[in-house]
Amino acid sequence: LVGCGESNTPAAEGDSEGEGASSEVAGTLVGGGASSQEAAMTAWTDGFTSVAPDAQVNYASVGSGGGRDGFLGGEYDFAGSDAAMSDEEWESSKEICGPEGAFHVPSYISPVAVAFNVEGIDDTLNLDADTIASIFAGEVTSWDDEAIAEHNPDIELPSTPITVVHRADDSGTTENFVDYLATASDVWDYEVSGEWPGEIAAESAQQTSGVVGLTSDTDGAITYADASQIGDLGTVAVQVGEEYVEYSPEAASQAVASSSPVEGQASNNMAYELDRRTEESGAYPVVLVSYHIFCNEYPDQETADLAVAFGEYVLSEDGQATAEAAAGNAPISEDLRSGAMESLSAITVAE
Amino acid sequence: MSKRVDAVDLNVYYGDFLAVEGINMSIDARAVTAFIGPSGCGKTTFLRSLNRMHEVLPGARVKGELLLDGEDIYAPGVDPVTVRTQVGMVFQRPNPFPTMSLRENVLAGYKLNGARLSRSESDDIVESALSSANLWTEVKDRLDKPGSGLSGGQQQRLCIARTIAVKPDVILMDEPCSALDPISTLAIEDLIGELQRDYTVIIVTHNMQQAARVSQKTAFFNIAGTGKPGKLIEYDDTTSIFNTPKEKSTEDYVSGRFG
Amino acid sequence: MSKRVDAVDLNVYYGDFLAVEGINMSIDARAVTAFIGPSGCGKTTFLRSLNRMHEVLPGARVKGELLLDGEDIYAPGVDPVTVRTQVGMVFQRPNPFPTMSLRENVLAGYKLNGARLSRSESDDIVESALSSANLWTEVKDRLDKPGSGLSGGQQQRLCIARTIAVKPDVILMDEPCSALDPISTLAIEDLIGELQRDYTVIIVTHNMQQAARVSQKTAFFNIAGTGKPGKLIEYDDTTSIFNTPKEKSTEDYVSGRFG
Amino acid sequence: MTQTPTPTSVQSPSGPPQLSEGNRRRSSLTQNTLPSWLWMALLAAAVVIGAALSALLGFNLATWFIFTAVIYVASSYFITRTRVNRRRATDALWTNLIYLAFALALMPLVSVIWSVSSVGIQGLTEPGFLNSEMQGVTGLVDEQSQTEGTPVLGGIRHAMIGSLLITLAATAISVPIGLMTSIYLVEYSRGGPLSRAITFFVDVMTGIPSIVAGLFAGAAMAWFLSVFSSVTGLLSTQRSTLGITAAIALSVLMVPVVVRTTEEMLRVVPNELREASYALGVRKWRTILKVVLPTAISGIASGVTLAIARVIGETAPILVTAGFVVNTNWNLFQGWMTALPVYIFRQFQNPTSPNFSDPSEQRAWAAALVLILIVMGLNLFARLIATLFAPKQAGR
Amino acid sequence: MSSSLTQSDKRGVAGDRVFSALTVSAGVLILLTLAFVVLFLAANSRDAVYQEDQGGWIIGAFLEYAYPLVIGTLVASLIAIVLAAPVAVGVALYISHYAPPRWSKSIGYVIDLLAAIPSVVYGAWGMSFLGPELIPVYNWLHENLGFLPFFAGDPSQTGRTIFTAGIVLGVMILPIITSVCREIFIQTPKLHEEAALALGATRWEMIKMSVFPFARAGIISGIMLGLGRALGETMAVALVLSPGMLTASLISNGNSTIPAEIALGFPEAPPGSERQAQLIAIGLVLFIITLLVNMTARWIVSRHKEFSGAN
Ligand SMILES: Nc1ncnc2c1ncn2[C@@H]1O[C@H](COP(=O)(O)OP(=O)(O)OP(=O)(O)O)[C@@H](O)[C@H]1O
Ligand SMILES: Nc1ncnc2c1ncn2[C@@H]1O[C@H](COP(=O)(O)OP(=O)(O)OP(=O)(O)O)[C@@H](O)[C@H]1O
Ligand SMILES: [Mg+2]
Ligand SMILES: [Mg+2]
Ligand SMILES: O=P([O-])([O-])[O-]
Repeated sequence: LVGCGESNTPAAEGDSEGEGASSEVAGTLVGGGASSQEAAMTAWTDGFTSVAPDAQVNYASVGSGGGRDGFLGGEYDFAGSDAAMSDEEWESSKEICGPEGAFHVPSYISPVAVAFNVEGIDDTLNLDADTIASIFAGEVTSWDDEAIAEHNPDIELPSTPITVVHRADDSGTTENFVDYLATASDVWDYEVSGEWPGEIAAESAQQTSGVVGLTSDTDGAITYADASQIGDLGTVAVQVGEEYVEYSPEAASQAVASSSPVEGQASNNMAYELDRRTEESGAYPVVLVSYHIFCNEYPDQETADLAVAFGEYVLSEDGQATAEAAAGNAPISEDLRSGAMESLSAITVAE
Repeated sequence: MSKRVDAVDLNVYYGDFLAVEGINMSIDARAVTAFIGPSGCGKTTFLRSLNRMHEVLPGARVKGELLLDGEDIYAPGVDPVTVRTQVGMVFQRPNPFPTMSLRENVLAGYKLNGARLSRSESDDIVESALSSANLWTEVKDRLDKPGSGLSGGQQQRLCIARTIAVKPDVILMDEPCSALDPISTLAIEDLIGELQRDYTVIIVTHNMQQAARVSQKTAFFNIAGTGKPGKLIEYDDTTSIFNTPKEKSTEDYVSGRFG
Repeated sequence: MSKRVDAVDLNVYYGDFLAVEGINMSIDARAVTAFIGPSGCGKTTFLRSLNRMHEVLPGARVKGELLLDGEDIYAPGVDPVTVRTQVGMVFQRPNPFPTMSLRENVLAGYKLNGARLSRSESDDIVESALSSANLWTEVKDRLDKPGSGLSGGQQQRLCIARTIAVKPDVILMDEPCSALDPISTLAIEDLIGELQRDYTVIIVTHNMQQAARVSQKTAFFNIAGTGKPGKLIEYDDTTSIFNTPKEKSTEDYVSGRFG
Repeated sequence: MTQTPTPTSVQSPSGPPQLSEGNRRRSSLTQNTLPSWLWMALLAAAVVIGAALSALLGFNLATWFIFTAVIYVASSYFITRTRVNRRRATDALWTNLIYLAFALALMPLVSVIWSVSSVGIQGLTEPGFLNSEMQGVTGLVDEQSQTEGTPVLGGIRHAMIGSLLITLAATAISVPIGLMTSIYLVEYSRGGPLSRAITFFVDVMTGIPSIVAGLFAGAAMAWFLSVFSSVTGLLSTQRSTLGITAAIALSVLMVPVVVRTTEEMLRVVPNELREASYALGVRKWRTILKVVLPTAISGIASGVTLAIARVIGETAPILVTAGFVVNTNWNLFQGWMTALPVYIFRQFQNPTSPNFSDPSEQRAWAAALVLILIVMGLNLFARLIATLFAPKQAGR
Repeated sequence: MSSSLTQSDKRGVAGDRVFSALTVSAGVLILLTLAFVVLFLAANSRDAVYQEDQGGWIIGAFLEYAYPLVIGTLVASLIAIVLAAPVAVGVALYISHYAPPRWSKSIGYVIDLLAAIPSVVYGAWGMSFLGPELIPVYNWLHENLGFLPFFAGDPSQTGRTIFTAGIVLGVMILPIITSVCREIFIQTPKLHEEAALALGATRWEMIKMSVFPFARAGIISGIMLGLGRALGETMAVALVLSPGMLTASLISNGNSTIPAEIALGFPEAPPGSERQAQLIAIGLVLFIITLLVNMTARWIVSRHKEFSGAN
């Protein structure tokens, strides 16, 4: 029923069910960006070929910045990014994407887990933003510190020293996590960026797999990572309001739902200004929204069709399920999906 | 196929060091001219300037005129390669090409220039050149072996064969027999005698008897002292030089007991 | 300070190629022995086996005994380095160290012993070695220049100076005068005459007169044909070899017109 | 009694007597010779004492090795020094140190090869590893492999082809340029400003970080394409992410290695060979091609292999210039290409299935093993060429 | 044979001209490429030192950012070169002068294998094998030599230190230096080696007298090549190191190198941002470092030009 072949206003609102739905788009769509999307992207590009047998999607995981750079330079048809474009970037996107510029659609939401490996603590640990910030800032240095114990009266805490493990590469995960620390806690006063604050001496490793690996190998280590990839590590339930919330897809979606969209860019833009201080019950505020960035206007019909078809596939129930199964990503909520589908339908071909 | 060589006010330098000064001489075609003189007096240096090999060394240069059948080889526009195809040279230290077999060494003058030779042509050239240099019988069974596995004298004869194989007009030989036994020396001297019929031959030798035997004219070079340039002291018929030299120093030198 | 050298059934090989076969000879101490013979007959090869330089070439080896004052230098446990400090050598092709100055070249062997020489001591050594080799006056002003900027004959004399500077017991010289003019040749022959008083001297020469002039004993080597090994044909007092040789081939060779 | 000395016996560790300055009289060539069993015994003792000392610190192989080496080297030095003389001791010391250097160099080699092959061989033997691509291999497939033990799917055909094409193109660009430049430096320039500038900047080029080379090549290609299409009106839709762009990036990294190694090799070709050729009336360029280059060919071949080995393992510049795809692309001038190192890196860093990463890791190690084998093959090939042209051995 | 000296074989002359023109153009091409690289770096790094909204030039801030990286880069390369150069020269000598001649080729081949290993693999090896192995060593160094500033800080418990990175770099550049040295050592004229041996030199003395002087320029070239590689190596360092701020201690975590910083930062650097410019600007800084280091090396080589090896 998804007849998005020749028309530049793709039909399929909402429920493109994937199964059996076959699209006639053909050609190669190229994209690049966040490496964290790689596993999901592998599943999507693969799944997409079963929906649109003549189409191919290539994705180079050159990093969010590199992806946006390539996208703005006309190298890629779409970008995958862990961070939303800045306003300047959006301005410059008008060069290649027409007067409306480019826009974001969320491709998935990941809770960022605060994960640890401490012999003797098997359970979830309860912590508040201030304590987490103190730990990562290197001020709390032992697992049996008073600040930790306060939140976990039932747990026998060992005296293992804390080894903080952070991302060595600049990363969207770091940016979101640090943003959380900076907004939700009162003790974190480092600059917020994808780069870990240089003033803090700690261990580090490259990419999510690196920090998770290093943490798993080191007793007393704590890190932050995309929750889908933390394996057997213990995790922290974060204090929101009066309760402690463990990460979960629903909790993450709820945190996004309670946030406000970014203003001032394209009218169909779906980037979010995340509310880290949310007090909403059941929301997990340490989240990262991963976007796909598309043009509002493509130079030719083929690319426009491909972009719409691929974007819709990613957002389809089927696409989200595939990614969840293959890469463990949290699917996005119904509301968000239908909103995003609508945004995609605004894609046109330049005259 | 032979050419006359005339040097006019020739000075030869190594950088700033004047090694040979003010040479004026006229070397006959179809004749053998011998250069004699004490070690370090500039014989090699002068010889190398005759086919523009001197300038190959960094900083080395030549002033004056050097006429090959009346044409200045140092004139602007002269291609040193042309000069060298006409003026061949055998070096003081034998230098066969280590990457080549004996056969290829002899044919080097052709092969390196990209000449296409049929198998029989090249066989002929190799045999005749090696025979002239009195090396054929010694190496004919190992023509495909590397040129560096030869004794000192064999290497020197190989280099002679290589030079005469390309039939230049003028042949320069820097002490060609220094590493040779009497038999080979005899053969080379015979060769020189033959070459002289068609070519201009110039040889440097420390062996007075040899000079006396093979050359028609002899040039005596000398050096006044260390750091001074070498000079041409006397140049005349070989018999005159050895029997009635005009200069005292020539007489002293040739009457030395050795050779 | 001189040593006798005896070869017993000595065979010298290059890989599988037997270059010198069955040498039996006894070389006197404090005497000059000359090796003569046609090019390629194995003189250099045999000479190099006398101080274990031969084995430096890949695949080269020696069979038989070589006794230095009765001790086999090829016996197991003998260190070639010790042999070479006792048996010095001047090569057929002059080989000064190109990166060293003239002065350092002469002192090269001396420095090996780690002897700390005062400036004046080393000056003395350099001067006396270079003077013996008849090179002192030519180079005394440029002792700090590299050894490669010399003429062929100068390089050869430099190598002689370098070898005698360390005062070995036995001195091997492979055609030491081949690139030298008569004056230098005279000087080197004088030097050989002097050395003989204290050392065992063995020289290879193609110059019969030279052999006759400087040596007490002469060994004639010959080769039966190409690919055949070189052999010691006759070994006797120099006067006998040149005047009353026992072998026909010796007579043919020494009566050659040249040298 | 016979003896077949080889160059190694030029200096046997057993030391004969030595002249002291004043007294040059020696009675025997072998006097004071240290018997060869001594060194065996010494080594055995060093091994035992080393083990004991290491055990004191909590035994491990590394300390054992270090103690053994130190004890053996030091004691053989002192024994030679006291029983023979200082020169011989110095010689023995350096001989030991050089052997030690060799042993030291082998250690990381063995360790790395072990790391690679212990997992890699398993991966290499998976069906179709060399022969299939990554098309269709998603996290689900890997999850199945890891949890249910089904064969690990996915292969490196596309990456091997990509790597070979890109590297060949880079070699084809940089070897002629590098070789010609070094010929200019050695044979033509006479130390003028141009040659000094080239020498100098080539040196500087050796230190360009590879990622910078990639960024530069991408930018240069994009610029070139835009200029080209605005001038000719052709190729206006061509993008700069291409195999050939990666080849250019790699060339930037390769050229300095080629220039620098070949320059050194050409410089040691004796001048007398050039002179011999000139004297035969051979033109300079022919002399260079037929005399100088063949004489130096072995070194040049090593240099080129070194350069290839240097770039064939590059990751970042290829990823940013050639992209990353899951299937084979044979065309350097159209579309994206995957190279082996990029493949390896991505498999390590972003496993196809983040939570079931064993199959990815296995593929990565196996691909690394293949890459090593490829470079070895190229190396062997270069050496073959070198020996075909190399100077015939023998001679003094 | 031509009759006149100025009339020469036209094709031959053309061949010479073409060939020499080719060589010059190859050299010029390299210079041009390099000029473009510099231009590219300079043009893209402007924002790192000039920001309108921060009051113009911000060179001070940039230097503040860059100097720890410069030091880290130099330290890692220095460790690599200090470890690798002597071993590499030793191995090259082993192959050229010590190993049984029959085996030496194969042994050279084995060492070349080290060059065949891609840097990603070195990175993975350093990170997963070497680093952990070195932890006890670092602890020991800290306990026993802790009074030295380089061993002062808390020893890393993951082994991912600048010292480990230096060792990995050392292993990586070892085959480069070895290969260049080996080829040169083999070329040492037999004549000169024999000259030394005939004077009664031991093997080591012969090497000192004949081989080293002949190979001097080559050894330095090899080392410079290795150093260039060490300075510019990206991926291995990025994987092995646990980068952080500058510390004097070599065995604690911290320190970073320029290429690693670029590789780790560039993928996420927003297009056109100051961060991106900053990363490209440190690329330029690395360029300048390489320039200075090589100037020094060339200067050392040129001091002995007169006494050169060939002829
Ligand atoms: N490459 C060089 N650089 C500087 N000076 C040199 C060079 N070659 C030779 N000389 C000097 O030039 C002078 C003449 O040398 P040349 O080689 O011409 O002598 P020669 O007459 O051939 O001597 P010999 O008979 O010993 O070969 C000598 O003083 C020598 O030291
Ligand atoms: N490196 C080598 N490899 C193989 N064969 C060699 C080698 N050097 C010399 N030969 C051969 O060994 C034989 C003896 O050579 P040698 O150098 O001893 O002759 P020679 O008597 O010194 O001659 P000359 O008077 O010409 O110097 C010759 O046939 C020669 O070709
Ligand atoms: Mg001369
Ligand atoms: Mg000889
Ligand atoms: O998505 P990342 O940039 O954190 O890998």
